[in-house]
Amino acid sequence: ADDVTSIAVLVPEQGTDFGWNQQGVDAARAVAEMHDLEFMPAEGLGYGDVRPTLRELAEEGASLMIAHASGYNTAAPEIAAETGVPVAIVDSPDAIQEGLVADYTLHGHEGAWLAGAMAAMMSRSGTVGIVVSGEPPSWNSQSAGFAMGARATNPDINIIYAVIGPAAYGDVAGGRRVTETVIAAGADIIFGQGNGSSFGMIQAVETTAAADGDKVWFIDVIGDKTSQAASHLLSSVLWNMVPVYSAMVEDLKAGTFGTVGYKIQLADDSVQLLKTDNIPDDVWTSIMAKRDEILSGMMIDLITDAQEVRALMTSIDIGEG
Amino acid sequence: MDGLLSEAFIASLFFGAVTAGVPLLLAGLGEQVSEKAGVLNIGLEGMMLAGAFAGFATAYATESFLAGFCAGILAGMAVSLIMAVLCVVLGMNQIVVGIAITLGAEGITALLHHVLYSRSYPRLSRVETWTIPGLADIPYVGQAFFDRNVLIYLAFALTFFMIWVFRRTQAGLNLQAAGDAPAALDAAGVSVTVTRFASVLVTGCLGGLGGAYMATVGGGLFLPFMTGGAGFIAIVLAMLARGNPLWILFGAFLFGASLALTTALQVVGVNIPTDVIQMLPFAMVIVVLLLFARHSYLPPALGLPYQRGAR
Amino acid sequence: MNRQHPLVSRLHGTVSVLLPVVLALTVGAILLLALGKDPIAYYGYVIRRGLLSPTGLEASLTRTAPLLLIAAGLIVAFRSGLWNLGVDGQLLLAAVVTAALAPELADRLPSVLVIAVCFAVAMAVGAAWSLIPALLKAQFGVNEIISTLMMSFLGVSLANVLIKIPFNDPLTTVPQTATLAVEDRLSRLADTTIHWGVLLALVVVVAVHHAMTMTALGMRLQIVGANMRTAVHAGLRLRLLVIVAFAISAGLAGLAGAVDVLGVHGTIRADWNPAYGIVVIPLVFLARFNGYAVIAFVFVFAVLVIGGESAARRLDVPTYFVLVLVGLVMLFMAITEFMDHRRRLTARD
Amino acid sequence: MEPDPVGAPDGDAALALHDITRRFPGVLANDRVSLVFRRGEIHALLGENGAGKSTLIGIVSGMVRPDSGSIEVAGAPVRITSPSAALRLGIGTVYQHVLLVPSLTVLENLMLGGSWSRTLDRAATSERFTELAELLSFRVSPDAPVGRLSLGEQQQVEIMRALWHGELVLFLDEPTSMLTPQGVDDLGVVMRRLRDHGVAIVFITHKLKEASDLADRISVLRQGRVVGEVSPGELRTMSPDAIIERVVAMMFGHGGKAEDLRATLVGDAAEPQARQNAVAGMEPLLVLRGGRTAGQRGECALDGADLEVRPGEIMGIAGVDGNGQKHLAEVLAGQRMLTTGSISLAGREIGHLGVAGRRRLGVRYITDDRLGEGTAPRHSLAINLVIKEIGSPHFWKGGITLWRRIHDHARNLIRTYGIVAPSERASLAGLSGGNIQKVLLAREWTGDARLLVVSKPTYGLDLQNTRRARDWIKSIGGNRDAAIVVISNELEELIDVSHRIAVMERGRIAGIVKNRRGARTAIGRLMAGVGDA
Ligand SMILES: Nc1ncnc2c1ncn2[C@@H]1O[C@H](COP(=O)(O)OP(=O)(O)OP(=O)(O)O)[C@@H](O)[C@H]1O
Ligand SMILES: Nc1ncnc2c1ncn2[C@@H]1O[C@H](COP(=O)(O)OP(=O)(O)OP(=O)(O)O)[C@@H](O)[C@H]1O
Ligand SMILES: [Mg+2]
Ligand SMILES: [Mg+2]
Repeated sequence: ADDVTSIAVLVPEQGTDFGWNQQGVDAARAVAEMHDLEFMPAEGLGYGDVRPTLRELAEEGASLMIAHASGYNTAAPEIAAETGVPVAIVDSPDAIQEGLVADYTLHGHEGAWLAGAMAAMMSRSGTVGIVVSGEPPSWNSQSAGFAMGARATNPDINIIYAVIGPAAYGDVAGGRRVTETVIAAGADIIFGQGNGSSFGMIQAVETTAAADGDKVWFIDVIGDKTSQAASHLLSSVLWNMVPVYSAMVEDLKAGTFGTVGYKIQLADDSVQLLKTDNIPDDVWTSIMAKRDEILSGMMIDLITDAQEVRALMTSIDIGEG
Repeated sequence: MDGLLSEAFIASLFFGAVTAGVPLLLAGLGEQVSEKAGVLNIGLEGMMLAGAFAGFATAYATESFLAGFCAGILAGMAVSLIMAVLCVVLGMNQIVVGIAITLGAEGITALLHHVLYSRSYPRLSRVETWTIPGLADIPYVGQAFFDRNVLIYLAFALTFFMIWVFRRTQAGLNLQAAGDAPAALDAAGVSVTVTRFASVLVTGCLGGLGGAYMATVGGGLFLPFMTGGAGFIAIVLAMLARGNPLWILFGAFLFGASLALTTALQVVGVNIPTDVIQMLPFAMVIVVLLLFARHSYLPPALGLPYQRGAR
Repeated sequence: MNRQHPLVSRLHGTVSVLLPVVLALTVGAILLLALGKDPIAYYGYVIRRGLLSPTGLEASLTRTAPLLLIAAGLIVAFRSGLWNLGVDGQLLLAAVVTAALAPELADRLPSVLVIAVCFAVAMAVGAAWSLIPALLKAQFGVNEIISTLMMSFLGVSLANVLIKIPFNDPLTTVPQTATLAVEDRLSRLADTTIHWGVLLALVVVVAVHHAMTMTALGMRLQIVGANMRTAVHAGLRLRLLVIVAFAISAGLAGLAGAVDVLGVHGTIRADWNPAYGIVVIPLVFLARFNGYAVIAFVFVFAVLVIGGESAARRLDVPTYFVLVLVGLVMLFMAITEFMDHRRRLTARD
Repeated sequence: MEPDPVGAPDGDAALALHDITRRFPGVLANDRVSLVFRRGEIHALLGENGAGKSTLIGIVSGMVRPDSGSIEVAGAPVRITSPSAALRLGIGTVYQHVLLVPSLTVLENLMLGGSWSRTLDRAATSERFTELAELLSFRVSPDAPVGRLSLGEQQQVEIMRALWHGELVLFLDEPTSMLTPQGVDDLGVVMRRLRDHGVAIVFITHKLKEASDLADRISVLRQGRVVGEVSPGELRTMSPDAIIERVVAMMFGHGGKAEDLRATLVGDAAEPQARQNAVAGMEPLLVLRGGRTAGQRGECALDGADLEVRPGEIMGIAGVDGNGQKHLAEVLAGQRMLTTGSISLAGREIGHLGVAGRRRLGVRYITDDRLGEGTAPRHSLAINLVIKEIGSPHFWKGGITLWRRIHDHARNLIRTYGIVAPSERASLAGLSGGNIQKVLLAREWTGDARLLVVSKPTYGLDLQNTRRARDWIKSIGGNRDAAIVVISNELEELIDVSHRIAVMERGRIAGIVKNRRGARTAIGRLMAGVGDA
């Protein structure tokens, strides 16, 4: 693994979702340019068996294969072992192998925590909502982070959590329907995580007024949808995978690949809050203050289990109300 | 806490149930027509997707939902035309053609979306509604049922129109004969081919409309595969309805309600995996089958091509 | 009852497989041009990857294993006039149980036994999941299309619940079952990446084909398929036969799941549903329930998918195009098969 | 009352066929057929099974396309491309196999074919219905779902539909095969009445007696060709026997001799009498006591039926269709279980046994629903000939099918019973009505039976085949250890073959009559529900 000539990235959907898939592909492309490597994107591979594609990329001489979906983290190491081509996988810190398998865990929970704090400050109704189109670990960690941030800022805030469906990543109609319900339940800020379905959530936010008749804000994740939703987009927990990917390439060159796990974090700005014109300056400054607290050692615990995430949310027994 | 079970919240659940139920209702009513006539229109999902894309694209371009609905209808019928020609006129296998159509439509609409919208993700404005004075103010259900888009009222009306067609018109009689004993219909001097051809077009029309609804009123934008199997659920509804549109109405809103329920339980913080709640409607159907097993009935000639004089 | 000279009919066979592919490709080519891509290049890659390159061909063949086993089951069901459209649920449940069971057994039993047990259990699970539709059909004549579809939806959800709660592997953050070590999976043929499940699948399809056309059970089932009242009149044990046909069909779907897990995946992740049924069902119809034709159709399909995805990647065509291609090929296969059948009918005697 | 058909000049040709030819895989069904059907004339179309009669009717009714030839209606050349075209031309048809929608009621079936845009006018329809029902003296309920009617009743509905619009030409393909003697007479009256209204009536029958009684003109088909005609003049002058003599000669070539067939044509009761004494006073072989069954709405179930049949005895079951005959047959065969009552064969209780179990004891059942349950029409002739013995060592070794033996077996039966078919591998659906019936008989013909239940044994069979079938039944009756139950709505047939004749009425045995002279009247009285034997 001394000379690195090319970098491949595999994503389950087309890299045009202003989210998980697009960020992955764009970052890999950027890194390829930085270290001028051949760039080998493989998009829209779905969540099935990616072994054939991995083998093929290996044959074509990929020096590094980034399997950018938690669904690929069983197949990729196997093919790495089979072909000797190093792979990077997500969400499996324990799976790393020297020179062969690296893990990068994408948890924007710190950023989500700040987003939660911001939401708690700006919510007029004292109720905020989290809408997700599935429950993969990286989203769970951010849902949890958001909830904890909000609660830390305003202890008696209501946090509503709703999953559109088991794997409703592309279910726009569902995203819209669920978000409308959450808004009706009193939420005036929506923290939305979902690839395509995010646009359904945005649609709901744009077309539904909050209980007080005023605007509902949307906080997005991973990508920057300003170009699509400037009017209602409050912020976004931006992920920047460029540092991670380029670190991989460097370690590969240095022969230290697979010895450390990679993270995205506030510290190196690989996790950021998107600053939009919709955020009042005073809010922004106090959020930045909280960011410094985190950088100077305040721990945000990482929760990835769906059940635990749900346990964090406001719940009532049906009888009440 | 009182905010959570507020009237607005309950109302929005009804609202959501109706929103989710209407496309199933439209598509289901359509499928019921062709199933009555003996054509198992497995291509419904494809017709809905075509309708969804055409409906959105047109509504977005013309800024008119009505235009969108019409486009959806046309697209659905265009797709069903393939089905009609291959399966009704030529008598080819309905399941093969239906599934091929669905796969093709999924691919094409996704490609078109990729080319046209995957950079901008355009969305529609809020859909204009017809408020029915008085009724719209009924607590809880008023908004869900009486402050909606024209198309939703239309879908309800359609249910009862269909009942009338099946019970009272020659067309209804011909449809049933085409599905139960095509040779007998033929002998009576009514062309089985024409009858079935028409029925498939009706399915395409309503399936397309249902899809258009999903993309315009429902989602407000188009995404690949956004119908997510609604077509197949509609097919099952049509089969379960045993020729009675009322059962489709019931079934469609049962599904809608169970989706709303899924959300509701989560919102009030009940902690169970969504999959469990997802099972509800299907489990219910199985129970229904177990209870009313003896009454289940499908047209004997369902899925069988008809060829005159063939023994 | 095809009385043509074997060679002639085999010729027709190949023609009716190839011609539609060509027609479909032409339509696809137009689409590609519209996308501003070079069709020749695209198809070149499809063939090179799906058929000619060793690992590509291996991938195609490996992909056929579960499809063929499902198809074998469908041949039994369809020839018996039972439209078992619930294979996805049957497969997924069996796959999940296998995936949970195999790692447990792996370090207790010799791998031969592990595989044997897993196959048996998987078939049992699949068959069990078809029991309700079978009984409803046998007892009350409830249409099985509805009941099997419902059970399939149920099965898929249930499989997810199983993965997320009882069978969840605590070591992984993603909800999935424990992983079966690569060396414990179905051994591979020579130094290829093809596991022997592919051979098993081929054998099963051929066996089923002949069982249906050349044995007493096969004829009994075909009479049931022809007309249940006739079956009663002929003194056949209708209920038993219906249940048997369902059990075989669903059992083989279950086996397909086991082979897919033990041969390829080694684990099942939540929300994974390959939905093989939607492609296998039409292919089995296209083959008119003939095992050999099924093998041909399934192989063509596999090549198309493996090659198509690769070509899409190389030319930066969205993978959606593969769907379109499959749809087209299916459609045109149907058309030619239909014409071919017509011709054979009129040219009878 | 007979008007003078010669008075009808040839200009009155309602429908003329010229050189109609139609071939099917392996058969030439119609071979240059030329015929003229005249207004005010009842034209009987005769011919052996597979002669091509139904095909010809299919052609004029738009169901089957001719390969060549031309058709004229009222002197004008026409192309009949579809049933609706035929109906528009005033051609009404009663098909050989019932073509009705089982799920619809009688009225709804009669309403089929109205214009698309219209709403249903039940009032007008039921008016016309009662009117026709009067005319034909039919007693079907207009609101009964057709699926629940007996085959006989369904045929009545078919006839009504054919007459619905008051046709110019009326084709009836074996309309009487399902009717009771009374029904046949009634139909005769109707046909004459319509004839006198100037309708051209064409009817197919295998019963030469009906033909000679009713027809003003007789044409005979053989192997798709018109082989002869009996003109009105001849029909008036010749004696019935002479007519029959000629027709038989035409139908079967010079092979057929009317003497052998006379018994079939005019039932005679002398022979049964003889056998009657032979079997008298033996222990009953078959005993059915208090038989009750559960019937679906609209169908007639058994309601305390008692029946005893002695070894070697042939028990005929008479009665109007739909009085429980079907349930009786199914109960005996094991296709339907008794709700109460008992049934024993040779002293052994068999009520609990299924079809297979009873077949092993020698129970054989020949159903009258030959397409609905008797056969698997899409499968080959060969398969249909063995479906009742799947797994038997004759044709299966260790579960493996011995196709050669099955096909040899099929070729044998085809030869022995003169089944008209392209080959043993051809699908059964292609066969003519009578030939399908031959398959059902051939299947049960060999091997020895203890209890043979036959429903409408000669339904659709031509003379010679009818003869054979009846002889066969008699012969099994001749053999001492078999009991035979023959269900038929042809009194003549029962009188020909039976020793005793039971009359069924609303699910019971209304009475049993010894088959001797005068039996006919006794049965008539029982059917009418008066007196007992
Ligand atoms: N659709 C068909 N396919 C194949 N063969 C056919 C078809 N229709 C008729 N035939 C053949 O044509 C011949 C004439 O059949 P047709 O039904 O006209 O005889 P038929 O005179 O009505 O005999 P029957 O008195 O038994 O009804 C038969 O040999 C039959 O097998
Ligand atoms: N091909 C035939 N044509 C006409 N009648 C026949 C034919 N074959 C049998 N029969 C009638 O059946 C009677 C005997 O039946 P069959 O020829 O089967 O003899 P069998 O096999 O000894 O009878 P069984 O099987 O009842 O012992 C014959 O006397 C004849 O009346
Ligand atoms: Mg006939
Ligand atoms: Mg006949």
